[in-house]
Amino acid sequence: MIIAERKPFEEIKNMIAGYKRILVVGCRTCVTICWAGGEKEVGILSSQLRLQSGRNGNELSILEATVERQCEKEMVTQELGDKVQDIEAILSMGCGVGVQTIAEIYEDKPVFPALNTAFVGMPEREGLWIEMCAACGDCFLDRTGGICPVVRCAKGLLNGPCGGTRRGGKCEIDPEKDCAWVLIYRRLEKQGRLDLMRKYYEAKNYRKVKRPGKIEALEA
Amino acid sequence: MAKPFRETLKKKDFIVTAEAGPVKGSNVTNMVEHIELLKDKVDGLNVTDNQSAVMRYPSLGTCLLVKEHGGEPILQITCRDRNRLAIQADLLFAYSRGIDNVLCLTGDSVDVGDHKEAKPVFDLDSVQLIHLVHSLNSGKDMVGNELDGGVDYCIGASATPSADPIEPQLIKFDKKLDAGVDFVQTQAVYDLNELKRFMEHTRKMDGKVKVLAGIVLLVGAKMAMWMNDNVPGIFVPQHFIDEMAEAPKGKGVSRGIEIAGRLVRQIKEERICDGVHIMAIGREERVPDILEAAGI
Amino acid sequence: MGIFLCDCGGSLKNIDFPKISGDLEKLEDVAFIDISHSLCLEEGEKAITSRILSENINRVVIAACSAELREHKFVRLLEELRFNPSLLSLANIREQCSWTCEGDVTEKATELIRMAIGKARLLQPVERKNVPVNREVLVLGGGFAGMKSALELSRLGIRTTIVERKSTLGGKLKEVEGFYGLETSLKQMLDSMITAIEKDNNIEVLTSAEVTRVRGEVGDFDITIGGGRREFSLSFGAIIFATGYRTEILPQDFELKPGGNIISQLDLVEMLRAPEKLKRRPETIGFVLDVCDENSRLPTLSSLNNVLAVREKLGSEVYVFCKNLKVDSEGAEELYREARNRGVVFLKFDEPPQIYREDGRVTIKAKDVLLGEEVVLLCDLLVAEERALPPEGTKGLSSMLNIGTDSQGFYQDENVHLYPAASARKGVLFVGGCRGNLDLGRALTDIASAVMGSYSLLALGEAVVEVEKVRVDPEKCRACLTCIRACPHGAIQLLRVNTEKEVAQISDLACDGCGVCAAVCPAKAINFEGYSDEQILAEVETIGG
Amino acid sequence: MSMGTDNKIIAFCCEKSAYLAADRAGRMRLYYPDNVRIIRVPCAGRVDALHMLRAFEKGAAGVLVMGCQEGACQHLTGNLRAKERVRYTASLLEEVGMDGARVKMVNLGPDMAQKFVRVVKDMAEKIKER
Repeated sequence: MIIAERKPFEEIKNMIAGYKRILVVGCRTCVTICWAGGEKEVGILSSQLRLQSGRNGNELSILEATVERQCEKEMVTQELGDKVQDIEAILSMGCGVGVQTIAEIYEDKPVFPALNTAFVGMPEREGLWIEMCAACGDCFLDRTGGICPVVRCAKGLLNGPCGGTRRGGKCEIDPEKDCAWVLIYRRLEKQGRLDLMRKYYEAKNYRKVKRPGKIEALEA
Repeated sequence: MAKPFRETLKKKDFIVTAEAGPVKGSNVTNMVEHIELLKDKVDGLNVTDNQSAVMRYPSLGTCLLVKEHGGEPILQITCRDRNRLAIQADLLFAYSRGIDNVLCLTGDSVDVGDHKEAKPVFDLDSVQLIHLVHSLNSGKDMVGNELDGGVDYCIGASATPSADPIEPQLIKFDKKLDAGVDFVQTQAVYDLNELKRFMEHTRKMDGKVKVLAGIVLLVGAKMAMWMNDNVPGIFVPQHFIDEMAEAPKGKGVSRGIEIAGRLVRQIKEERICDGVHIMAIGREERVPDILEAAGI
Repeated sequence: MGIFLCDCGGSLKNIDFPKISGDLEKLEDVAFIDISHSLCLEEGEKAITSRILSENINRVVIAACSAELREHKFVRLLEELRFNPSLLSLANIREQCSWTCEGDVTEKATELIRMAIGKARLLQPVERKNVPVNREVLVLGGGFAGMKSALELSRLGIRTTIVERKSTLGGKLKEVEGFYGLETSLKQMLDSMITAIEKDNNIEVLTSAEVTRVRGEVGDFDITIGGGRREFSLSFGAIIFATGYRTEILPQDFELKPGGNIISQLDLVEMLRAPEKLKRRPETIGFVLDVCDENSRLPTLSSLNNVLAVREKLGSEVYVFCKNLKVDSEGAEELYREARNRGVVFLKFDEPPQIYREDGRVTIKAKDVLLGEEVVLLCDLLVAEERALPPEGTKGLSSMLNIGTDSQGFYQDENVHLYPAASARKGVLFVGGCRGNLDLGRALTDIASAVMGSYSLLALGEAVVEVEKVRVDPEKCRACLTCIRACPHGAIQLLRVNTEKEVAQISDLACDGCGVCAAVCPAKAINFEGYSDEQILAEVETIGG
Repeated sequence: MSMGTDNKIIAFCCEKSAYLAADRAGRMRLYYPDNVRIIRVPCAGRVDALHMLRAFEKGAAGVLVMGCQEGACQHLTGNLRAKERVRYTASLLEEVGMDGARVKMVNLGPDMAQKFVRVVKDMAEKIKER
């Protein structure tokens, strides 16, 4: 699931400086689940903006809306349709996809991102999300017992580990972080499939990851 | 003119290499001094490639200097700063200027260096780099195109005998040996039992490869502890830290040289491996004292 | 909307009631404003009754004194008048307004009433309904606590099923020798309870069986029980944990291995059962307590009992080394005095004693705090201290039911509202050892309160519930599990409601009405009628004028 | 902030502790400033950052979230969550350039009338200075 985090208020404030009537748009899907851009967060940011507007004189008028999924054109137009006329700027609390979808539909209006889209990940516990997949377009998990070296190894090595691992199997860059390849070693050893780790793997084919990616269904 | 490193590997039974750290700038005078000092005392002079991800005068440039001053350079290449195109181009250029020894490294991550915001490359890793050099040696580039004028590199790899857990390291090291390696220069070694276990493993896998044990000169107790936390792949045991701490004020370096000399002497006498690779980071001028302390 | 103001017999001098009623009458959705002198008395109630019956109003605001005193009276009155009490909004213009300022507070009183009005406008009716509940209770654990609970419940006509891991009932009863001062020996008590259970068709016993899965909420727990051969599911209204405790002899604390002449309380009990079989009668026996775990009551009671049993049956010299003997549980004080009279010597130490074996005998060396000098005792037998630990299955069960355990792994977090036997989840109760209560006396109080707790919950076979007072809107819910993880009472499950996708579902019976879920929900999908966001914000916004 | 209000304080009071303490304060005729408005909530854990921020939007100068004492919450973690949320709201206020100390978490037992009054007076004092 896409995990995002709200930008610091200072950054948001500077973005919308000079605009009076602003529409804050939340999204009910991924960013709700990771507490970044759901209806509640829209309320909180809007409150902050209203508090902010009173303080240095320029009266802001803030409108709030939340789209079912900001990455679907139909859903955006259905939700925002009538709310946009006399709006000067749109502040999207969706992920990067949401911001650009809205920007494409309402090309005459400046659209600003209120979030930093961070990674594809999962909750480790309530309120803490960790990255698990880099969407690298060429999944390698079958050869590592289900632990992704592209994301969880600081250098993304396919023939790991590097020479810099710390005592206790920790990563070179952070004594708290487990070295992905030590984890892979332990799991494959438990499953008796260490041959997978002994195999030499060619350099990665980065063609498969050409940005921006595009996938077309055959039957479409 | 120093003998080619490949011959030395075959002929000599105890090989000594040292490390020359390039300057952070373009004033090469100090480097030239170190080269002059060491070129006849060691069988090969490694030149680090932005060591610990700290930007410095390029390894390739320093190797040319070593060559010009009659030393035998060993080019170090990391996969952090260049992608596969740049690395192949550098290797062609270096060979054309007479540099035919290369140490293939993965390289430290940018997080430990002084440009932490840089985009790390890591297009290849050290094992893939060794395969790449082999394809160049066979007259083809990485994707199989014929080369107008090939290369013939003597290939080196590194290893970390004091890693814990050690098994994953050995699996990776075996992949390097399978790819074909002429010499090995290990990370800093302080516990000779670990080195012995490592050598046992290596001898089983590949009889002919020459292994040089890495010796990092200790300068002070604080520096040793700092290295344990910040320098990847180095682990100084507590007893050496205590020994350094006991050294009287100002005598830290000489105590460090004594320890290094003891290690080298023991390795040589017990024939644990085929030589040593002395890394006196920032104190290249003291390398001769270490050799002398080791009776070489 | 009907508004009733009460001037508490005219005593609230610093509130100008006519002015307030003058201001508020202008609001078009206000049908009438009555000023009464005593809404809490007969006369007041009659006024409210006549108004409500005559006017067709759909909201009531009462500005009077503290809800703590009057709310339930007003609610009962409205119920009698067939007026849904959830449409009542209160303002406290006495304790929270008139009595806390000298000066005139008419303006503050008006604003407090305006806040109550703002909230009243948004109140929605909440129906009360009877929900069927399963009257059966599951008792986990067949020790003393489990059997006693089942018997007591059966006396009240509640059917129970005992699930016991081992092949026989009894648990700790089989291990402890006797309780001095208790006429019947434990053996007899155990047998009488087992026969009573066998005869009682209200109690079903499943031995060498275990709970493998728990779903559902209080009133309808769907429990899957596995026992080797086959698994089956049963439904229960409540669950009583009586899984007892496990003891562990503390060799590592003594650097000596038990065995030979260092034994546990258990071994001593075996020995005392058949004193004649002993090869050599031990002359002196040493007990050591409080070495590592001072506050566990287990050692005191079992040791005192065993000490007296030893004196009676073996007559050997007994020395007890302890740090500070806890005699706070029932009957412990008498046992201690009895032991003293019987010639048992108690020695108080500060640092733990050194203990080492010497040619078949055990030497205990300790500095006695009272005598002030070192005492060296050579004894034939040392009875080592035992530490009570939660039984093995505790971790699995507590994660299955997502209820917490305390720092030592026993059930029930220390919380004043939950004592003595309740858990954070309604319908889940703990008794005896599994809760850290190791002696029979305390276990009996747990059992009594757990039995009454489950009886009052399930006896009628139905429970009154406020239907969807806290409701999840399936359209908005993203099933992000935040509320499920946050609910302190485990009252929310992920279920496939009538819609096709799984959404959070709050059980009206299990919900304890705290509203934490409504606050944490990132999609604002949970509506808590009576304290919904809109209603709270309506009160907040009144201050803006 | 609409200036019509003379710096009001909103007190979200848990009905099982703080709300009862407020009543008791009244019964003991303990006087405290009259710019406090008490809002009854089932548990301090019910109060959301949104409610607190809206209070400031509507001109409140201070917000108090008053819950049971730690370990005595009938809903176990209600008051602990409230504490976290107050800390979060304070950071939100700081981001906007307002003083985070304007929102405060208070733990009370149902009989702590004196503490209730003391806390209210402290907050009233604090908001007068700014």
